[in-house]
Amino acid sequence: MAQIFRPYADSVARVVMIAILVLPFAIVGIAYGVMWSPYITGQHLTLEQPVPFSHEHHAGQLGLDCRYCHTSVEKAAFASVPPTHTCMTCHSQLFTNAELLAPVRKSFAEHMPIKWTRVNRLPAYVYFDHSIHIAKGVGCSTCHGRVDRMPLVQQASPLTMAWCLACHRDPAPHLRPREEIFNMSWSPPGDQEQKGSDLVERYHIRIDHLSDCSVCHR
Amino acid sequence: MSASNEVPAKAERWLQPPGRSYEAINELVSAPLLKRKKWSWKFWWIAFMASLALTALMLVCISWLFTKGVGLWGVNTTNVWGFAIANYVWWIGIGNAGTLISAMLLLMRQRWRASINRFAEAMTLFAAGIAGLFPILHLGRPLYFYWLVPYPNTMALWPQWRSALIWDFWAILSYILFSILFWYSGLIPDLACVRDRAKTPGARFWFGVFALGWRGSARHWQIYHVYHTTMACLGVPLVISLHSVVGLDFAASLMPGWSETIYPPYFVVGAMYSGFTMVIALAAAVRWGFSLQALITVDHFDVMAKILLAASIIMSISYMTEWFGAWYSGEHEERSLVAYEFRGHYRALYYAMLFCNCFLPQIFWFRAARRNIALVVVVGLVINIGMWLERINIVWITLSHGYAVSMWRVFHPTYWDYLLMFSSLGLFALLYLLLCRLAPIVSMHETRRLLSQEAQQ
Amino acid sequence: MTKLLLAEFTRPEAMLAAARNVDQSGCRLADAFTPFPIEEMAELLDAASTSLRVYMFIGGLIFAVGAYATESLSAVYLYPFDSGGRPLYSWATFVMFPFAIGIFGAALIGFIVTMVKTGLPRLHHPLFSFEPLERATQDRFILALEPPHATSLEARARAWLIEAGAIDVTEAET
Amino acid sequence: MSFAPDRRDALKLLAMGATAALGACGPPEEEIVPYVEMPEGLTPGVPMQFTTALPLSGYARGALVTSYEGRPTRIEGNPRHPASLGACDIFAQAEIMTLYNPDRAKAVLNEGNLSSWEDFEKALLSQMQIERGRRGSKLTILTGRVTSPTMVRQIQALLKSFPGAQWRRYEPIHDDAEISGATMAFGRPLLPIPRLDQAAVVVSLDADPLGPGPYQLAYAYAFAQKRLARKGVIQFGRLYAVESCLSLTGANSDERLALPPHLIRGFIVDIANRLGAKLPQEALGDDASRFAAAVVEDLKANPGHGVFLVGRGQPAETHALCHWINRALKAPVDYFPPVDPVASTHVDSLRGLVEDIDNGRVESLFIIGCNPAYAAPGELAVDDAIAKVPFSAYHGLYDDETAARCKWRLPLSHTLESWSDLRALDGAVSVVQPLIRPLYDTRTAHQLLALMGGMLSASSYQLVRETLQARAPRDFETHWRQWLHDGIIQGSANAPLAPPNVTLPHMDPLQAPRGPSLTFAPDPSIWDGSYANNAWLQECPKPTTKEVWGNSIHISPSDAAANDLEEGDIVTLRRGEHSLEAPVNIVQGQAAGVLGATLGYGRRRAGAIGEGLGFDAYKLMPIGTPWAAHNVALSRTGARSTILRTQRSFHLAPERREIYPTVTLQGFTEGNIDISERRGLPTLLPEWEYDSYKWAMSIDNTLCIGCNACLVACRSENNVPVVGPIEVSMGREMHWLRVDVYYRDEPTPLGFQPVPCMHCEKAPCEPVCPVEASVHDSEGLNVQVYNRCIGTRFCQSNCPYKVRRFNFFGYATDDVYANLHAQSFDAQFNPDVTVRSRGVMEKCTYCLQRISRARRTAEKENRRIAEGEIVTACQAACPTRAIIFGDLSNADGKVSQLRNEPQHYEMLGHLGTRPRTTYLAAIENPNPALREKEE
Repeated sequence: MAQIFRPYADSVARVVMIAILVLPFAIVGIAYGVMWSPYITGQHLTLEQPVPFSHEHHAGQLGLDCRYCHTSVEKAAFASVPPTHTCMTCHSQLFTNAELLAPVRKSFAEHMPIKWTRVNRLPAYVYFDHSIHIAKGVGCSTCHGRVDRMPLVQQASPLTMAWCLACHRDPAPHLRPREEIFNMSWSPPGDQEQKGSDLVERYHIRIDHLSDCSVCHR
Repeated sequence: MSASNEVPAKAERWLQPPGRSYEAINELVSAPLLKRKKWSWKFWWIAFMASLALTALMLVCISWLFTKGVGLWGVNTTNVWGFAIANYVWWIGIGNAGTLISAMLLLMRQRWRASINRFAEAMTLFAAGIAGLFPILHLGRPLYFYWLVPYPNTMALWPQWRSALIWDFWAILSYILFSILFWYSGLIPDLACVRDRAKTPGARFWFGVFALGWRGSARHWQIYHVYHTTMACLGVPLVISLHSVVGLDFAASLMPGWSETIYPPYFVVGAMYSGFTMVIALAAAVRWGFSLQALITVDHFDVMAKILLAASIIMSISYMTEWFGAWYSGEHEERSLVAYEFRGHYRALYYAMLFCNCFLPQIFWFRAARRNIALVVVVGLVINIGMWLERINIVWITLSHGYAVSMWRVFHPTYWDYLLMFSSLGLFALLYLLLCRLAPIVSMHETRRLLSQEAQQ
Repeated sequence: MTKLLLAEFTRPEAMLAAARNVDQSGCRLADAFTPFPIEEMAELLDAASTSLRVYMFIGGLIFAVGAYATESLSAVYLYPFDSGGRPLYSWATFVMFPFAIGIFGAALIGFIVTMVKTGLPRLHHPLFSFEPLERATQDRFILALEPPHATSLEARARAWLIEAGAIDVTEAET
Repeated sequence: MSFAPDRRDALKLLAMGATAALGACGPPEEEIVPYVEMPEGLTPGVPMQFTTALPLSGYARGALVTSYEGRPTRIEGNPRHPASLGACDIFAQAEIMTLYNPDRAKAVLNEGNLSSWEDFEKALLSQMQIERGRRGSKLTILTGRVTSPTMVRQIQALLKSFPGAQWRRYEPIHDDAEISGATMAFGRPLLPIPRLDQAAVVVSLDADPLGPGPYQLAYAYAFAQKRLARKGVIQFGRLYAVESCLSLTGANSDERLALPPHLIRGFIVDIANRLGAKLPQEALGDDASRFAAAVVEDLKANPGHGVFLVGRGQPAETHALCHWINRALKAPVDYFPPVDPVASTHVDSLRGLVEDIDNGRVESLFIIGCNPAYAAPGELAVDDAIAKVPFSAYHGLYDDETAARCKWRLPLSHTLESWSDLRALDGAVSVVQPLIRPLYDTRTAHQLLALMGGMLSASSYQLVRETLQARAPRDFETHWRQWLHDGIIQGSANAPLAPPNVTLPHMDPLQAPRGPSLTFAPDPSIWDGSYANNAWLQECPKPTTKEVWGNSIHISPSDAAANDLEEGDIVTLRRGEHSLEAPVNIVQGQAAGVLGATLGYGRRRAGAIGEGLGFDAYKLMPIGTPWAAHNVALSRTGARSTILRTQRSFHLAPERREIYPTVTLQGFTEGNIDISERRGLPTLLPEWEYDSYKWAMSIDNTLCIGCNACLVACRSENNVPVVGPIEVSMGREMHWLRVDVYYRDEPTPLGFQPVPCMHCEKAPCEPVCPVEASVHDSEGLNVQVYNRCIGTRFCQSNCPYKVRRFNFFGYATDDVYANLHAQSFDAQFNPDVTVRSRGVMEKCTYCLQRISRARRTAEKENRRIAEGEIVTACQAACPTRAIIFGDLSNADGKVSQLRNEPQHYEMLGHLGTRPRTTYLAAIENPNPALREKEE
């Protein structure tokens, strides 16, 4: 009787058997990594916009308040993207012939809206409300990052459910006084832990309620 | 075969290989795998093509189901469960018998199991796999079935562990994986035997790979034997827990007719009952198809028929316990449900079930009936139909006649329901037929051992 | 390289008888190759006791405890839900998953330990080169013996084996 | 995962100011489409509410319309309006579905070919030139009932400039007999409106004040005021119903008698005689005279608080006699001058038109907003007559049967797209204001009438303002704003007239019909057929039979047995040369010898939803007695069909009465309340702490009249999809809230019971869900997380109340019945509620979006949500206020108080589910005199 297999077959067989054991766990691990990656979350991706609007210039250098354009952010669920009219309040005077602004002038003249590409995108079954977050001391930069330093705006946070929940379960480290909401350069003070829990108290934040499914889904 | 190989025959009982030699067993079992040319495969091909067609049909059913949604079936707002759940319970019942035979009979030192346990285990594997398919097909969004698994995810969510469906999912998954290990570890020495008998390099290679280099060392046999018997010990509680959990899918609810403590044991017996009938049918088929009359004898059918008889009596007692329990509970909903079983929309199915499961098997009180293989097979199949009826009755009757009177509705199956049910039999047959050509269908090392033990008697 | 004598028997009884009295041949019992397990043979080889069940028990326990911990941790701490007013921690409903997965764990660990202890998979093994072993998986009962070093003694041993019922005695090396 | 179209799609649509289609399956990147210029006062995503009024048979019901970015999504009642009082009936709510209906007439058609308003204007001008030449002698305008002061003004102006012209008006559900009866009794047409809130004894003779109709909401509210039994407060009347077919009023009565129409006349004569009328006595059975005696007894015991009502099916003299009785009883009835400006009866008006056409007296015919080619007695053959007119123009919402017979088909603007004005039954005027720009190239009736008068570019807005100028000559703008804000012009309702003198009518002896009678009634779901193409209403179960997607011949069990008929058997009904085939439905409470049919089905041109359903009962409608055809021949065809129902079991075995217990008023006052309830059972489970709000609902079975307003409200608020007849036949439906009706072995049903989700504290559905899609929140809501649901359906199988609904198919988005695959329907979705995809379970959420909105508002203001701040959609629509929602943690809240009432019970409470939705058992007030004799 001759040998059917060469000696190295033993090693191959052992590797295969170990692989059968390890592979399922490896696949889950890799999938988990992929789910957190910008490829899925869209975090830090720069999207092409019809007009290369620079938040860095408008909010950072010119110091326009967020609410100048995002008018309903304190009142409604939607922060709202400004109507073309808002752009034209200045740009009917400034850079009136700039090539970059042609789509804005076209929109205004033809009364057709500019179609921006959405940057911060939540699924349709998530009901996010800007106004309540602002009322409870969550600042713009907490989720949107330093928009005043973004030439083209990017999604600063992963916007996954786990990310939302992290703050909903323990908001104190992320809260700031209402006066600081629109302050892009706010950073947590040394005693944020204490200040944060004071704010939880002051703003009547019911943490036990915040991880209810019904808070965001309906 | 040299005459010196003969084993002296004394108390012949379960095996009658020609010349009572080990080689005869080897030849009987391995010939279909190695000497294909000598074997007539006509019936195999007919059966294979038929089951292939049915499997194709099943794929069509599943594709269309995924395209259109579970609305294709007869499920409605009240009867949200239907054929899929009944099929699932039925298949999982069949899927339990193999392990019961292998494990429980092994522990009870029922030697006759040696010649039937291998294909019973294979039956288990395939049936459990098909059973596991049905709850997934039945989901509204089958794509997300993996949410039953606790895996790290960006939603920070976990399964809901109180649900009987979670228990079920894990019981089935554990059971399938366990059965694969059990079946495969039992197969290793036989694969080695086939490897060593094989002449062609291809056969030697593939059987060699899967035999893992088994060489029959006594040291290995010792470890192997311990492993195998321990697996048998573990298999019994696993299989009982599995079908108890299936019973709990219903019993852990509060619906009349479901919320009963008898459900888990009653389901286990029901599983054994329907599973044994399937084993009988397969035994007859294998015996005939591969001319294994020497290894699977009339005595086997006799003893299995006795088991059916015992099971039918337990089932009858279970039914009566249900009726009694309903009356004794004093709950009018429970009583009304029993009345509905006998007088409601599904009464014909209920009577048919009682006939199949309780009355017909009483024929096995007669020895002549038990030793008539054709009769045992036919009665077995009827019982199996009866067991399917039992499952559909369990699902339909309670859902159709629950607490909310205004929502009482009757289930009307669509042809998609029937097609999927029948085509799943095709997949089962296909897997089985493939197995017959790829792996030894009877455990050679265990029959050899039995032969040796019989010789010593 | 160890030299082995392979003594082929057709009946397990004959092989066992020879194995019991192997001292008379002057050989040392190295192993046996049989088509089905023969418990006494293991005793003769001093391989009767094995810790496999201990491993399986521990493996099963680890799986079960892991499952139970996953349940309790996720249901009580990681994301507690009010599910139908049931308590967050409810052992009665938490036992089914660990039970099933524990048994599977035991089976899996058992398989792995079996593989490790037997050294399988061993697709290439020196003994596979020797003709008689081919029938050890079919119908022959083979004793593997370490023969005495002296050639004369080896011949005597061979004779003794034939006398004990071996139909053939061949040499093999591992 | 796709829940498309989502709220942003909807936003996009509307921000562009158009409902034109956008690519639904777009690229993975989403767009944000802002306004070019932001409309004043608008915050994106924040709904606004506007008042308007919606007509039913011409009469206004006030409405509050919710609008998102200029897109109306939801209609609720205007609390200031006398005909809605804050509630909203099914027809008004379903107008949303009509507005966005893709089958609406969208363009001008000439002889079936695409044309334009400009072409029509040209043709019209030359035709009017001809008419002007003959002083309009061959010009006829046909309308439905017109109450709009502007339209009346315009038509009268036209009639002035064309003195020979005719104005015909025909409303299919008309009140000819009522008007004639009033004229007979008082010498002039008067409109009686009973004050049900002041009536201790109400006797309804074939009348259906609680049934569908333009004043249903007001009647139901008033009725509810006399149905109140609380600890310490009992205001409870007794309602008698004598009728042929089971109506909602009959279903809610305390004592009911089923009689064929001619015996009802005999019955009222008997009553009148007992009150001293001395009319020739008519034949009446023993049961009926005993009933009459009991009624009279009761009336005499409540002087000045008894009122008689007679339905439209009874002849004029019965109405006259009813007026006589009411005067004799000093009944609480107000008499109003009729709002309808046309004096002649509807049938005469239409018959006159047909005669005119046949005699060649009509060459120019304008039909505005009515469909006589379908909705008129078959004998009149109106459709053939219309086709004979040389110049005919049809101005309507749909390309319907009448449109098909006219030369010009002109698309009419929907009320929600129009400026107009309307009057309610009592004359109160509302301004109709548009909620959205016309979706298609449509015009209002005002614009058409102006066009006929030669005004080419009239604006409805200006016309309405001109009309109403007279009501506030000074400071008009302020008033105008006030009117728009209020939805009603305060003080515009007619003052009730002093009780007029009444004459006892002469009652000719009536001959009893030999064969069965066929009675006609408006359909409870689609009214006269004008709502036939409305899927919400087609799938709205008819209150007493739970039929959907069709109608049937109702037959009494005894007649069915006599004719060997089973439910679903198709019969032929023949009257003269007209016949129809229809399935029969055996209905308890139907008078023997009477077959009942509802109108509105068998539409030949209605649109994709409405065609091919049911049978057209108008075909057999006689001209003389339009509401009953006597001596109808009935024969079996041998064919069968299935009657589609959403409820199939109507009988509660005695031991199952715990689902719907009843208490007699006597028992209630004596404290003898046995509703055999088992609740508060011990549990092994620990108590769960709810430390904030505890939402709960209380439903008073006594007050529920079964009108389905809540059911349609829920559908509209929560984006609940329509599933269509095939799915219903499979036993599937999506109503989150169902209204159950149960019967007992008497002609009266036990009653109605709205069943939303119970929000059980120990919810059986939750622990069985493997993925936490069904869980509780910290306020005790049983929430369903659609995006987590994988569709095991374990929750529904374990729900004892069976209130969960499963998307077996993609009903909301892929299914043809929900949206006809038309993009325009997407605009109807409430953007605050997820549109559910295929394969997920859904159910009542207690209008979670409203709770969430209130919670966010309150939290922003650092306060608790106030009592009554959250009103669920079903609660808002309910005309009798049977549904109360609130916070249980507030011990003084309404819900908490109702839980302490003695008749309070938990449905199936013995299962230990601890439902948050609980009930108040139905209280009945039977007449002991009638009950004693039975026993």
